[in-house]
Amino acid sequence: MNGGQDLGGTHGHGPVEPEANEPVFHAEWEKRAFALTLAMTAPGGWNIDMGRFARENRPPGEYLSMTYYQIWLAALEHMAKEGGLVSDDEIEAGHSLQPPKPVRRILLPGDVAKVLYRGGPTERDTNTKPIFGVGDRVRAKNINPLTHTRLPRYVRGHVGTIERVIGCHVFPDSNAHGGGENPQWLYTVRFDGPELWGADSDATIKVSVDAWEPYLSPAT
Amino acid sequence: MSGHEHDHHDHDHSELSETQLRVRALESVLTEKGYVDPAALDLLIETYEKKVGPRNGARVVAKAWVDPAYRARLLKDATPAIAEIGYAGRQGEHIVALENTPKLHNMVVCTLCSCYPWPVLGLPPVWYKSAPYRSRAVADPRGVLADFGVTLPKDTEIRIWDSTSEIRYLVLPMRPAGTEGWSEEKLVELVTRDSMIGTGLPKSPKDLAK
Amino acid sequence: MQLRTRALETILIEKGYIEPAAIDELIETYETKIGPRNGAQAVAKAWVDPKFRQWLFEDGTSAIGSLGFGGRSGNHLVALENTSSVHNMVVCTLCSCYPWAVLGLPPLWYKSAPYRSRTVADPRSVLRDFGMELPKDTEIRVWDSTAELRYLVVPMRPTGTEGWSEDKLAELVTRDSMIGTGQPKQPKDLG
Amino acid sequence: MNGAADMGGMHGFGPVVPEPNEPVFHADWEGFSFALNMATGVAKLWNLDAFRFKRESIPPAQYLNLSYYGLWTTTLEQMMLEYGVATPEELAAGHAIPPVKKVPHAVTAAEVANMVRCGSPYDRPAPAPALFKIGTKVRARNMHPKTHTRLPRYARGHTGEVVRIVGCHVFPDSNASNAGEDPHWLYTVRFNGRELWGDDSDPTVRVCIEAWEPYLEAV
Repeated sequence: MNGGQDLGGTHGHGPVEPEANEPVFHAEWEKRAFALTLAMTAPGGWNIDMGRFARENRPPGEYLSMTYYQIWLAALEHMAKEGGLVSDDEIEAGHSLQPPKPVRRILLPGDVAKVLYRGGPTERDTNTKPIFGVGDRVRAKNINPLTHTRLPRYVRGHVGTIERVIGCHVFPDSNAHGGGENPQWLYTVRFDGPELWGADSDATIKVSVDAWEPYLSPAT
Repeated sequence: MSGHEHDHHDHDHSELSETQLRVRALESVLTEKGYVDPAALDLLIETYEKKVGPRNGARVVAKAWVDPAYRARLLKDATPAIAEIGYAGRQGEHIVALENTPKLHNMVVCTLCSCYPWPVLGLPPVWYKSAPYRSRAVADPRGVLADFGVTLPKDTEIRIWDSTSEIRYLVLPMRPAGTEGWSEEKLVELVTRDSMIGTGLPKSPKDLAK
Repeated sequence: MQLRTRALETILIEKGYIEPAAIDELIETYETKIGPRNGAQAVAKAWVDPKFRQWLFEDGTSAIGSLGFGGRSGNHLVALENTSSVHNMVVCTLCSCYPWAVLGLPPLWYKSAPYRSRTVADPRSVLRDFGMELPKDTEIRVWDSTAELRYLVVPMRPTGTEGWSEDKLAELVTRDSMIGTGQPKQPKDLG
Repeated sequence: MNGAADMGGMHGFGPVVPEPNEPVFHADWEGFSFALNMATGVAKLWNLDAFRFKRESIPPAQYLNLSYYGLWTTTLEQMMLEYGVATPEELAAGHAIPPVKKVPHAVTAAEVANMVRCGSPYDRPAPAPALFKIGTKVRARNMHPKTHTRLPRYARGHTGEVVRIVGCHVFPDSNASNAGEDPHWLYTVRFNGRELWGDDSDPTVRVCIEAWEPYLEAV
């Protein structure tokens, strides 16, 4: 979706302000929101792409004025409610009011290290061959789905060069919306700055994005 | 002013405490229902607050500075090379190392959210997740570098890696001059977090002396 | 915001940049004098007077000027003709450009993010927000008025109004029908 | 600039919610906000393009959370500060702080009536003949100035057709930065919806924008 999250190339947000000796978390609640989000992946049964969509799918003004972990929390609440795991009146009360829904598994303390180390690899076996090879010129398609996509708006319609064939990976555009993993070839595509930002832009810039095959067409 | 608008600054305080209450409520509900184990939550927090952080990445970089064979393995396929030192997992399943050279400077951003190589750098700082960084890094990296007090030669090529998908990037900065014969342990001290994102350079021996 | 606005007014008056009477005059003008009735008169005239209709489409500014409307945000007025195969809609994606001279000040929804973001990409869904459904094959022309032209949609004359006077026809012309987010009223709507 | 004002094609704002019997102003202060902006416009303290640039320069998070006239009032405050019409102390006090130097001539009610009647035309004599004709295929340039422009982001890089030559007009990109009126030819350009939004979009949609000559290149 062309939402508040798709920030590449937008103006007016001001300078970057690094914080000296920044702590990992800025408040106690941030830690809890972070850990809850990670721990709920198992019982919730949702995937990372659903989580990302739940975060970005809100009015841009709201997205841009919430802090990072406020967005995480809002997405977690949304997914937990959608999944029927909690209800508004329970959050209001701060206590469980209805019996829990049976879930497949929950994250146990003894599994934390193992689960984190394993991560969530997205590479999948395939018997297809990639359409593009390193050095091929490709155009990022002009797509504007209302649903989740990982193709930023600022590269759409522009021509770049394949610089890496990464492998066959879960396709977020499907996976975020219950369409299954639908694995697709994933490439790193390099764009010249002036191609993206116009003739007046800094010619020493090159920008690489990772793009799934359905995002690309051969540049003619 | 109509009801739907608000001034952040005035409300920051109450909004935060409201958020605090919401988190607590959610945690209670989820714990009472048995979906989460509070001990697992504590462990998750401890892991990212104390154990996983940019020290990990710094060790990878320092090793690559002293060990040419390791450097070659790292640049060829970073994920297993990093796993050799014991770092792997969540948000680092597919890592690519980017080599800075006198002519080429790499910088990493995620314009769509906050993708970041957790196993080597820990959780990202606030600025990495902020609208100013995410909006400007892809279009005006020199302006962003200026915010960090970094100026690169005019003809240096700047490569931005917008890590919006499965790859997580680790910048391998150039080894500072004047560090010949240094031990890996000592070199680690020079490797800053920002130098592995591309918004900074490693410390110089002079900086360490301070 | 009320206090801040009042502060600005006080300062500007105290420094002599503006006269209080001018402020009152402005508010009154746009609150009570200039509004969609102006546009409705022009549309009704175009429905009954073929010569005026032709003039309106050839040179909207002069034709509208002949009715006594013009000036601010109406210096370059273009009339857009709806037909059975083409429907016109007007938006300003960059701010809130609007033909004040014939429609007055724009409603909130015209200036809102939902309208400004979606009209150029998905006008049919916007029309649905207004309870309006067009035939699938109707061409929709969206006019993003980000510069100097201001657009007035001339809707199709409702059937069953043969022989009606201009004044009576003007009653049928709604503001939204002149922006393209609505249709004119039907004779039965007038009761 | 690619600011929050450039909303065309953005998602997530929700439905359009028309208000039945909407009043012209929703509060007294909205009317004053409106009138103050008109009157300062007549006083020629600054030009309209500079005002628009200031308004869209409000950080997106703030821009998107302000009401319409809230934006106007906020912009007016910033313009008054930038153009030396008031000091921060005066804005805080809500009064002019002596010694007040009165300007010789205030905007009067009569001038207001005249402004409403005549507007403030932006057409200018043409310095050169128009480059494009009706029917010419043109591409909107891929440009991303950090300063004011009236070329929406969604049209950039896309090809359309000139359907009207509007005339020669003050160029906002220049005027907004007080770099002179620099008049240029202005055209209406029509794009197919699918050219702008991709093959999955509604084939019956056409979008017309107005574009100054420097925004366009021949295809």
